[in-house]
Amino acid sequence: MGFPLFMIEGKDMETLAFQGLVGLSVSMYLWLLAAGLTIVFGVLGVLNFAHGSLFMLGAYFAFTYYGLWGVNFWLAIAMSLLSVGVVGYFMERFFLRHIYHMDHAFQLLLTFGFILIFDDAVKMIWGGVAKIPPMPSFFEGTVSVVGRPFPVYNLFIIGAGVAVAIVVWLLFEKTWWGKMVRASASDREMASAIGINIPRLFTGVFAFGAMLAALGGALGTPVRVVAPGIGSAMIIQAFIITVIGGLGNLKGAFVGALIVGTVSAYGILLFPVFELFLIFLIMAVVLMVKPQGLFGG
Amino acid sequence: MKDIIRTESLGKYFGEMAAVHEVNLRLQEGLFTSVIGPNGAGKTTLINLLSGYMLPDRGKIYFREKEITRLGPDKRVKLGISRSFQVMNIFPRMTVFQNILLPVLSRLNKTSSAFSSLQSQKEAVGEAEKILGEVWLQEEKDFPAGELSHGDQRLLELGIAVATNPQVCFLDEPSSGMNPIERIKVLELVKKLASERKTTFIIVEHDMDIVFSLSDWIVVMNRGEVLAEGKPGEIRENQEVRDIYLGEEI
Amino acid sequence: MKTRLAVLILLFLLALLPFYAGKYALYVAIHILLLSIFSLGFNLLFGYTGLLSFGQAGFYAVGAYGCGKILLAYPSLLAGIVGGVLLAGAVSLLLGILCIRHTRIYFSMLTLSFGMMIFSLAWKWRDMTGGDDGLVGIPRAPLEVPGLFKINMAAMENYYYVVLGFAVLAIYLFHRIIHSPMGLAMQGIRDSETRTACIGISVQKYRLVAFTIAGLYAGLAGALLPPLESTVTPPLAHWSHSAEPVLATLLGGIYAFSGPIVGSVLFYLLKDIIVRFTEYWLICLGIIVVILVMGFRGGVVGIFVREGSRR
Amino acid sequence: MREKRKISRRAFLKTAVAGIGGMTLALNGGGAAAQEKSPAKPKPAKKVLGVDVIKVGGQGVISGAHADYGWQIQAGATLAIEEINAKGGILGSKLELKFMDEELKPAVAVKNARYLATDWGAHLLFGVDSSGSAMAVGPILPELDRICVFDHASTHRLTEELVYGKGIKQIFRIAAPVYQESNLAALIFKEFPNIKRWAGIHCDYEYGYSTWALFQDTLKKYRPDVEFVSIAWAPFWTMDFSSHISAVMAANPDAIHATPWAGEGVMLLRQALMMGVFDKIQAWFQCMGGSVDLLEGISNEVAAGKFKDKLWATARYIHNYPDTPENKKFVESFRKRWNRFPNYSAENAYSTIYVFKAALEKARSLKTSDLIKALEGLKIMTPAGERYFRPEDHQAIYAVPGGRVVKDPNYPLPILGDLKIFSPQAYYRNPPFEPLKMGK
Repeated sequence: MGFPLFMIEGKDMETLAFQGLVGLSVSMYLWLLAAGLTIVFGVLGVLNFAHGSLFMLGAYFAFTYYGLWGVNFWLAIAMSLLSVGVVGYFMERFFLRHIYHMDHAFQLLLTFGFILIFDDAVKMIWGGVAKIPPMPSFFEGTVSVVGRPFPVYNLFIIGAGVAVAIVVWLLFEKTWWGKMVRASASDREMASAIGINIPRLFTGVFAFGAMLAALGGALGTPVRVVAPGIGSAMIIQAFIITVIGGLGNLKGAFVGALIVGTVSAYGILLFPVFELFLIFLIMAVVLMVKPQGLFGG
Repeated sequence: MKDIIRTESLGKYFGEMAAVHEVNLRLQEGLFTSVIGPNGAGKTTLINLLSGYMLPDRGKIYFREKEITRLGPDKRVKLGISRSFQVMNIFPRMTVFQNILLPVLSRLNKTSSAFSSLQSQKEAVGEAEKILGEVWLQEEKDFPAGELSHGDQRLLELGIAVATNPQVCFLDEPSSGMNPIERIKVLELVKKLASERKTTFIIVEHDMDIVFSLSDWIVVMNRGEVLAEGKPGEIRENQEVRDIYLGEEI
Repeated sequence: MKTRLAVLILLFLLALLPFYAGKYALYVAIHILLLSIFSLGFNLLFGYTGLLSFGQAGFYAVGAYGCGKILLAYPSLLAGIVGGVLLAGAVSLLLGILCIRHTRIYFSMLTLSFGMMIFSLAWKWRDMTGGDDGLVGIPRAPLEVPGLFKINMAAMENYYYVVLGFAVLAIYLFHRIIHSPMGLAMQGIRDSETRTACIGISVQKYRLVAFTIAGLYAGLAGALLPPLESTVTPPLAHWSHSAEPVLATLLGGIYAFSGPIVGSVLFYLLKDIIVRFTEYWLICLGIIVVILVMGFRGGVVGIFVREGSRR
Repeated sequence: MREKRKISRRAFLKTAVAGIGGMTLALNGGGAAAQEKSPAKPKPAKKVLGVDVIKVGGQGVISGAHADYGWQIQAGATLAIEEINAKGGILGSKLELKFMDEELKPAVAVKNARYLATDWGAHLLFGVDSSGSAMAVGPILPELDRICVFDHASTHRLTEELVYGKGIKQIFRIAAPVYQESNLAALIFKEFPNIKRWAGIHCDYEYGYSTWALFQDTLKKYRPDVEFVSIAWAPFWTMDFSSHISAVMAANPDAIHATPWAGEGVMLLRQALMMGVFDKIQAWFQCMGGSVDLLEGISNEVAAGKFKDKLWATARYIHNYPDTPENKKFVESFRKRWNRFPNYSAENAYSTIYVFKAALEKARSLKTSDLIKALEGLKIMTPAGERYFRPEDHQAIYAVPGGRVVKDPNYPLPILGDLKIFSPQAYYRNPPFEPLKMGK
């Protein structure tokens, strides 16, 4: 009773299409995580290993506000974004700011240290037992896609992903703040020369990235459990996405998320045995062929 | 005299901007040559191309009539081409002595020996000591290079460049960031090394007085192209050169 | 001279360990020696060549699985260990060719993904690796050279001496390498890649050599594990295991020869002791890492010694 | 070179010394500890067992998404020890517990076992959540010369390969292994003629593989007509199951057999609800679904009847079965002590301590060999019912039912109703064992 490596046979178009849609929702969720990571790297030049931990914090805060204090769901999300934004502010202001000049290795290590700290910190505050937040009623129910039930929630996630993509694009392309950020990203000396307050700007950018991570964590709470370590479980995927797309490149991250989400969705359907392996393989191959990532360099 | 370096319509382009364009050079062995020109004239790019630090988009490079256009920097060093950098580029965490020892070991093809101690490399150690002397750094030999004064780091940079015992050596602003007295000292040292070591130096330098007093041959670049070349006298008389340097007293 | 004396004292104390230390202490000592070998190899890449690898656990696992498979098939300690090391060396050479073209973050990410590929292989290739249950019941085979000698390894004391022997050998060779011309070339690459290329040294060649040696050391540490634990499981290849030599080395100091060794001692004892008092040992470790990166990149050795703290 | 050498000399000297310091200090510490705490040489005392305190070393996962299991083990064992000590201990010796986190990492479990046995001086070992950890700890028990009662890890290989096959007699298991999730499920669902198409959503590791394989083998025996139409494997730490669910639903199964446990089980079931799975299928068998943390996690959904009584589950013990005084007393005192319901891992640990008690009183000695003799063939009444330690493979035999997950007014959290009870012999694998084939 072994399972064939490749199980395309007997998979009709509807099935493939539906799986694709599911994959899309997975992708969009991953994109929420990858976006902040990418922005922070693109502007500050720091690959934030602890980005997943900020995602986890977002989930914990959302759980506390919505699940424990019974705050309105949307308000709870907003509050958790702010809370994590503040955490991000302190992280940048008192730690990262002092290591921009350092070798990438040390930046990676510092943020790695924060993973260890955050994972245990939440365990101290919320306990080691997984928390199970209630599901807001308006997320229940399904819509029929190619004759199969597709969850409203997953539709919402797809919407949220697209919305974030648009907001981020507008923010960086159309606003004065965005222009300043891009200027400083491309040339710090020049930017500070024309009077941009780089340190404050960077703190802002990092806090913004942290809030994006928190958004992912918070929006996950209705269907996921909240437990220590969910962050470090996500971060590797986020890394793969950003590296595939080209570190620091938002378009790349978006495409990377689409690739990873879709591949894992179809992988489960078609290559049940090697799905885990597949994603790392893709990343390695991309790096081999295009060292700077699909959109990088 | 015969060419040591020759280029055919050499070109390097960054998007629209032509950093180096249609450069046909003949650098003759034994001539102390300076490359001058206003900022952004393409001097550093030219050196990067000739030393293999960058690969050209167009054209060919010959070393003693052997084509080296696509050769990597390490291969070119083996042929006898060496360089120094405008932005300080030494081994900051190694001692001054090791900074010199490494290129010497490289020239003697000893760097692949994994288990012999450095002290046991008698020949290399001897040579390194000698070079340290030539660049006036004996006292500082055991300092970590990163802790040297700017001037001494410049000397070290020079030392590293000559330690591979090159036939032709490109120096990119060897005296940048130094006061006038130091400059003269360094450039006279270069001149001395040139005569003692039978090395052909090609230097990029801003201080016109020094350039015109030291050089046997001067190449003037502007906007990526060679504007003029010739003996100091000829260049001084050249109207175009005067125009691009207008104001400055040549 | 003084150095020699200190080393001799250290060796003497280690050689007599079984006579004054308890069973568990001996077990801990073996693990510390393994971590030291693992970290030394890692630091040849990081501290001496400037490449931060997050995939060393992959090679550690290759060494461990290799040794385990051999011992299960043919119970001879030497065969197992040597086989494991060679296998790890071969794999690291192969992957090295693909990795050394990259530097900085891209190198770290590529090694991370290769390490995780090995992890998922260990997890999925169950006929070969036994899946997540791993290879079970690996014998601590006798140390024998057919026709020459045969020493029983049942007692952990005996195995301790085998590990100690390999560790001392590995550390000695490492000392030779980093003080050799090749070692200097690697440090050159770390300090300035461009400069090294422009004095006629092939950067990629020595990166590859460093990568392979690091793989061999990881493989040795890994190959020495199965006879001790009698089990090999996939988590050995997981990136979180790759982080251990990173932390140990950072703790000890990346610019000093002895950094990774001191770091391994501290790291292991620190964890072992903190764990007994609190389940929150990670946060302590995290704080230590942050402090080290912010203030003491030379690590503990660097604090002791001026040389270490040089940037 | 000279100056430089001096520097690095000093570097090496100091650090070397530091090294020795650290090493010897710690090792001596450990050594001393080992000497005085070594249970090998009993202190001169008139105690039957020769010691004032019997040291019990346990471990389980008390961190991460599965932390509740370790907590439950700890809670159950602690309760039993408090009860026993209150009654004057075992043969006059009190019990002392030390509990460690195995982090679901075999290497850590082995290290803990070694620490507990050789440094802390444990006389008896128990615990371990993950199969990998169990398979790693088992083989070193002879070297440690300790028995270990495994009360959660469920791989059949532990007893069939290591005890029955390799003859490692120090291993005992008090918890029902994967038979519970596979064979029992098969016995229940052979009675449902309309359920012909089965799909699986399983853990992408040994537990999932063997459960799914065994389930198929057994069900096929009784029901040649059933098909196994699709399978999705979920790696550890899967948090978004939507791809898995849609992948298996694509084959229009009548029922689904699933292993993801603890927090992952909760996520799987909630996401299945979201994707309208329970409108389409006739039944869902959630292995270990009778576990308290899972029941708590889906309590609201059960109360709201969202699963349409199609959710079936089992566990290695369920707080509402059997209806015996032992069980009532256990559940009550557990709730009084911890103000929560006991999980199967809690009952297993609680009973483990009482198994130790029975064995010690029978053997009147702490020697491993005596304890093994005492335990083989031991019959003992526990909250989960009477357990019998099969001499061949040291597996405890006892009956645990499966049933529908339902809400009961008498309980704050869901229970298993409509219980299907079989004699253990019916669904346990019995010696001689031949290894089971797992294509995957």
